[in-house]
Amino acid sequence: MDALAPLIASAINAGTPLMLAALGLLVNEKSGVINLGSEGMMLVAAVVGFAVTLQSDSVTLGFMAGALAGMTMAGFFAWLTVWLGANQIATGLALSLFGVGASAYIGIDYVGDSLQADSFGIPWLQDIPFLGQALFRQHPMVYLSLLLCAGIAWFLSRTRGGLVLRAVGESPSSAHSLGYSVRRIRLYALLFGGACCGLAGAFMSLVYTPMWVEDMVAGRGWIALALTTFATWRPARVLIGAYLFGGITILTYHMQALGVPIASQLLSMLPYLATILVLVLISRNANWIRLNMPASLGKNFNPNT
Amino acid sequence: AEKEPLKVGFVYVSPIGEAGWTWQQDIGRKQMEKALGDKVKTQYVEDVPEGADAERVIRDLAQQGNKLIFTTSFGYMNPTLKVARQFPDVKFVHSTGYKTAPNVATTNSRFYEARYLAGIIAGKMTKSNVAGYVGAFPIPEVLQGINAFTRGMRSVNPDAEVRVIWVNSWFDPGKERDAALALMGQGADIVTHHTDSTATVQAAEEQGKYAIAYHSDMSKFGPHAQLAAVTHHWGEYFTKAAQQVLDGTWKSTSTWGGIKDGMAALEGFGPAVPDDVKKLVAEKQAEIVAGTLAPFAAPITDNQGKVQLETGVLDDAGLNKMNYYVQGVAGQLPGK
Amino acid sequence: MFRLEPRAQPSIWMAWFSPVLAVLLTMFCGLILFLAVGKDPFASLAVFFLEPIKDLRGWSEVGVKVAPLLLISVGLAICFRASVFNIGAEGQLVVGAIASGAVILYFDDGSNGGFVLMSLALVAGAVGGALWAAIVALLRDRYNANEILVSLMLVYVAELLLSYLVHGALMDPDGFGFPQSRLFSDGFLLPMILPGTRLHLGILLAVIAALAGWLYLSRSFSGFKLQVGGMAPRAARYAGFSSRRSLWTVLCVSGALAGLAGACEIMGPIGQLTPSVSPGYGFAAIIVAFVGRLHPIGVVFSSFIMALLYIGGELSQSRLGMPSAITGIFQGILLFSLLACDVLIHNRLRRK
Amino acid sequence: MTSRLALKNISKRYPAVVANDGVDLTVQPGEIHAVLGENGAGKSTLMKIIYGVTAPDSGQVFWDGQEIHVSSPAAARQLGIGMVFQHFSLFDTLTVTENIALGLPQGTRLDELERRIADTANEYGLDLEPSRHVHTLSVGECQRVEIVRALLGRPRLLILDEPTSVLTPQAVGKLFDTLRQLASEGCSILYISHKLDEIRALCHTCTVMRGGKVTGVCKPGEQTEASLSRLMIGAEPPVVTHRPAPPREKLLSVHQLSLGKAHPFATELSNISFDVHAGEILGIAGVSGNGQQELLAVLSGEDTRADPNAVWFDGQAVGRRSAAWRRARGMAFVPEERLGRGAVPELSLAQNILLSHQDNSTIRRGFIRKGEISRLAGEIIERFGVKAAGPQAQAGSLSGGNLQKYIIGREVTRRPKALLVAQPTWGVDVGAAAQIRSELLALRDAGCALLIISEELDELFQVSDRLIVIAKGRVSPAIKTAEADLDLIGQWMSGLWAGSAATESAHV
Ligand SMILES: Nc1ncnc2c1ncn2[C@@H]1O[C@H](COP(=O)(O)OP(=O)(O)OP(=O)(O)O)[C@@H](O)[C@H]1O
Ligand SMILES: Nc1ncnc2c1ncn2[C@@H]1O[C@H](COP(=O)(O)OP(=O)(O)OP(=O)(O)O)[C@@H](O)[C@H]1O
Ligand SMILES: [Mg+2]
Ligand SMILES: [Mg+2]
Repeated sequence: MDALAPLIASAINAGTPLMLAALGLLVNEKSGVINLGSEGMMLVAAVVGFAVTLQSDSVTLGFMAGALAGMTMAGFFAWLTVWLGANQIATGLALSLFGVGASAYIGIDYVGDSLQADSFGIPWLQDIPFLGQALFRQHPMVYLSLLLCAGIAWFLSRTRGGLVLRAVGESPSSAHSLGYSVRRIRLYALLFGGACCGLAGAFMSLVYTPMWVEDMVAGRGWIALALTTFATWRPARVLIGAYLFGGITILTYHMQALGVPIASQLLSMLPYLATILVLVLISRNANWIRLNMPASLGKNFNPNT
Repeated sequence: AEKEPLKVGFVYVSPIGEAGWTWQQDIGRKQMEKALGDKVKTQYVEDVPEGADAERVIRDLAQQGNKLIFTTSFGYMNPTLKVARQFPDVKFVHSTGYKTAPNVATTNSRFYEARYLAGIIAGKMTKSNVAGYVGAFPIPEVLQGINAFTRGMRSVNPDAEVRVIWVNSWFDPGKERDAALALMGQGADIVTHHTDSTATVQAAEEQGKYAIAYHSDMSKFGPHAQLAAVTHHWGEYFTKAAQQVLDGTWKSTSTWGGIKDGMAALEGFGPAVPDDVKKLVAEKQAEIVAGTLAPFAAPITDNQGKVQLETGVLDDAGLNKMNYYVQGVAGQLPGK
Repeated sequence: MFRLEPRAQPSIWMAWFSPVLAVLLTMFCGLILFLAVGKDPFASLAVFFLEPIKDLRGWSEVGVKVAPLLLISVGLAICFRASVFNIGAEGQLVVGAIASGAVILYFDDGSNGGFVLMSLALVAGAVGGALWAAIVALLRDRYNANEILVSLMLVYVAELLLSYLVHGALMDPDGFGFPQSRLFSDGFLLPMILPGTRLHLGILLAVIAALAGWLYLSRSFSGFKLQVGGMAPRAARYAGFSSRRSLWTVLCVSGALAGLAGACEIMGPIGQLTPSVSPGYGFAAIIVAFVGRLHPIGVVFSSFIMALLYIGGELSQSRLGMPSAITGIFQGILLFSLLACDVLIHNRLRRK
Repeated sequence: MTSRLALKNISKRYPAVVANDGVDLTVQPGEIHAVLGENGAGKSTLMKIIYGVTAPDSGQVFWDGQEIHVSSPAAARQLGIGMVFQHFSLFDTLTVTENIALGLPQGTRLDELERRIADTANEYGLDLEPSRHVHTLSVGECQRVEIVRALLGRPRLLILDEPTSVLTPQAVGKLFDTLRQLASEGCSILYISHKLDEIRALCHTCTVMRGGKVTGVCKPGEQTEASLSRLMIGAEPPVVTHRPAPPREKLLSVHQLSLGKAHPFATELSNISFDVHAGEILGIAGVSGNGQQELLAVLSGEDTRADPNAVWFDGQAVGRRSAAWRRARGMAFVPEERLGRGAVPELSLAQNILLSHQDNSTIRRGFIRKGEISRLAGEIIERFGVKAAGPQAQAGSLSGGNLQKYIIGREVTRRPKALLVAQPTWGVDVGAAAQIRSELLALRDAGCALLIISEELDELFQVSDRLIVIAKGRVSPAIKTAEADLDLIGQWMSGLWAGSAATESAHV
């Protein structure tokens, strides 16, 4: 079982971008907006973060640039959907498609460049046998993402801001008549979601691979979207789901290396099949979804009509 | 009077990037340009998907007056043949395929020879006696590499074992890295890859383990990790083919060049490789060039215990059909 | 500055004009883009929009691409009209290709083929795609699972399945272990519409599908029912239109059309099963459907424009040295432009 | 004395209508001021302007004599304006406390708020359980949440937009007591209604609106209902005559129908039984949210979870039959929501025919007979005097009353054996309401069995032959309309009828 500690470590590493993006999307969706553009935002953020880090030699700047790139794209999405009332599904898809093209275009000069892969560790803790290797040698962003998860959980359940956000997601018209600016709140939520997707994308290119290649997000933006439903819009469950998905992906590699005689293609299907399975299990209870899902999800609100 | 320069077209399967298969092809293109000067004029299209689109791109290159076209990925085989039928006076060279035509030649590199040498280094350097191999797809080309590597490794270290993870993609750094990490997590202290990115080498660098790079020298990405790089080189071949077309002596051939022909090499030795190992490798390489050592000489036993070759040396047909792991590779080839 | 003011009635004129405006806007963005990278903008734009159709072969190549795009997007238009967001057409295409490829490989003895077997292969493709989409319908119907996510996950599964099969059961035994099937013999290749080009029967099937789709949506009661379900689900329940039946109908129809597109691709320009049978037609068709206003006749035009963008992107690589990513950018801009222009259907611009 | 609130020349234009056209209004401290007007007169728009939800196009607002610009509801609350909305602005999945907190300034502590809610509720006799989720509350309780939310802001002007449409007559009385108490404490009250009797009972002053304009200001005590009505609609309300008719055979019966919730916000139905006879109108009274929607869904076939034997129609057990099946055999339905349920707003009137006429006359071999549906739509438009551009006009472009006439007409022309109608005249002006009621009576006389669900007791008394009351998912015994009176029905609406299980916990 020597392999268990690296498996856990890799699972956490692989789950982190999913969690970051899914947390942002969760906040989006709590405000009633579904943004299918996560894949595109992550890609653009990945390349922008990578480029900035290459130029500046600062991973922190890279993450900030990635977040900013995500926010810019989310802001554009917000303009189209929240202000101009464009269909959220179509706009999100456009954002994803555009992101794939734009990131490839921006990234042409960066393909093949690479960052120094550093190792990290929390002093003392990293030397604990087993646990040290499994948990305490991750990139700082991994721990930040955990803080973010706790922070969002606290924000949603304990603060007035969270209350307002939930209210807007449930009934924008009521929130409007109580004097809350639905569009502005949705914009903030979307920008936050964009920033999180940006961090997730930057994590991919700065920590996870660490390099830039076309289409490197490889569907993780979509998985993150599935995770929010999976988690019935609760941050703690996003964490579980993200690590679980990461864990299954990594597990399939370990199974191969151990010589499990199943075709690798079939093993690679596992994470997707598992996602479908969990979606099915979670969604089966329509009432449960109805109580947790932001009631206005996907519906535009226009205060002037 | 000055003759019109020969127009030469290239079709690449991925963006050129900075390392990997297409990168090496493009180096070859540039070497050819340099060698032949203004006798040739080159043009390339990158990132052409294998499938229905390839045919149009190849035909477009032919229509634009290219008289020699290199189609540098396996998936272009049938489109190349189709276009070749319509342009009998244009010469085509297809990489890694097996079908030829009067105006279609094929070419490939016997990089498995270099793989065998890399295996010797790995066998000498490993402490855990486990090496990890990140493979793209279980096709003969990749299996040749795995098996040659394993045989090389076991030739100096009979206890060594090779573990394989297939990532089902030529180019997905995230997956490649995760696979390399999983291999190292299972005890491999040397990893290598038959995929296109530098992720495996980088992962090894990060984990303080060793790596054998493929396609290109990746010491930039793993200055400590890279023990050596298995590489392939096309400049000479491209130049020769273009010169033949210019001279009117070009003939459809199947060229499969190894270390001797300069089409495959083991290079980029890392600082960790001791001199005696380097010396051993040099000796073995000389034997391969001289033809006295063959990576796939009998007996070849697969890892299920079945003897695949009893006498002699595995011929090209046997290499092309390879669908087994040799002894020393852990696990079962999926689907077998 | 300008201000948007809601219209009392949506403008019918704008509904038709907005796609045109969107294409113009896309071209304008293209001009800026080319200018930014230092190319002659008008010449570059001409490469994108005129070069692909400068001769008959060009038109035929556009047609080769229109065929799968149109087939899929007609299905998606019907699907989206019913508010069922199937975004996994790519997977349905792949499974359609697998099914029809398997049928061909089973029957193909090198000399047969012909109308009956070819029809069988096409039908197998359609059935394969429909079955793959039916999984989505089943999970949505029985377990309430979100169709966007399920259909998308199934794309990855389908692609891996294809990879598995061409590495195994469907691999060419004489193909030296390379992951592709035997080449289909001529009897199984779709006849060409224009001799000497690659324009195959698929385009005809696509146009027929578009006409049938239009007739279905605008004239048939069944089509009416599912549109009511999409526009006002409560009204549909009130009227007694079964939302389950429309869910199954639209998913099976769109799956079947995507599967048919897959079959046409392998029986047309590809001629065998390979690990990649589509350069993302299933996803591009989503844009095609929206740009075509979810109207089966509208998508004829939008799939033409999309095909033009694909080929234009390719040509701009070899002619202008632009990177291949340009195609994706143009596609994204086109859809964005349309979404923005559509605002004018329900609003008018007023000077502040 | 400076007036508390004065509006001068307020105008507000929407794309289709002028909702307020030069409106003046003055409210004194401690005054209960009614704003009276029929549906669409512009009352709610005016109130939203005062509360800062909507910005006026022009005009001035004075507060204690100072001109102000109310930029948002928060600013209005800051000034001391509280509002109870016509359509509640509550959030189902949040608790009562959280809902109330959302209407109070930032920095309100939730634990402290619970205490204040209890205090205020006690002070005005409005019981509330702060920790309950709103989706578990009855409509009356929801309104209490709204009122307490407004009162917690210590308002000096309280706006109530049609607060009584969801209350039983008894609860109305209690509300009036609370309002009088508030007014006596100096709070001004703006009371919106189109019910003449209420305004005469409660209000000191009354501003009457019609078509966005003020048509008069008066002391309601000094007016008769007829004179108020003339101000409001320009005429006296038309009369509908109801002729008694002998009962005929049983056509539709519900037998011990019990049904669990379909979703968390639904009402459970328990042990419901009643019969409807041919040639009779059975009225179902009750405060909305007591199971009317669920019952109608079971009867119409939109909800087929019921026991097959729980619903009988024309001699057949139909509990599990689909809506289309029932419709094909002579049932017809008019739901309370016109847009989005009774009609699809984006489709033409002709296309909307197909929602209920689904037979050979409109469909041939699976294809729509376009000419036929246009002809039918044209007929309905003409016969029922629907104001519309023609059969091709979008349903969404019609005004509420005209669309309701069209939908009723669409169902009536099918000559159904049984017609189920919910809120037939909700949001319809007085003239159109009278026309609709006459059509329903005519249908009854032609032998149809009608079931009418309504919150308007006046209406039910006007058209029904017999009445039952629905409360908390149960129904009362039937009573002949002639033998019923307002007090009794009001009591029943709280669930208090002889033998009812809910006698202990009913104070809606
Ligand atoms: N842009 C659009 N958005 C939404 N629905 C549309 C749009 N365009 C057409 N439709 C609807 O799609 C259906 C098919 O439209 P189509 O124009 O083909 O039919 P039609 O106008 O009824 O027939 P005809 O052209 O013979 O008059 C109709 O129900 C129409 O209302
Ligand atoms: N947001 C809006 N957009 C467009 N039109 C509106 C809007 N709000 C109200 N209207 C229109 O303005 C007019 C006045 O509406 P308002 O709600 O003020 O009437 P009301 O007197 O409150 O009627 P009711 O008795 O039905 O509540 C109506 O014709 C209505 O359709
Ligand atoms: Mg038409
Ligand atoms: Mg109102």
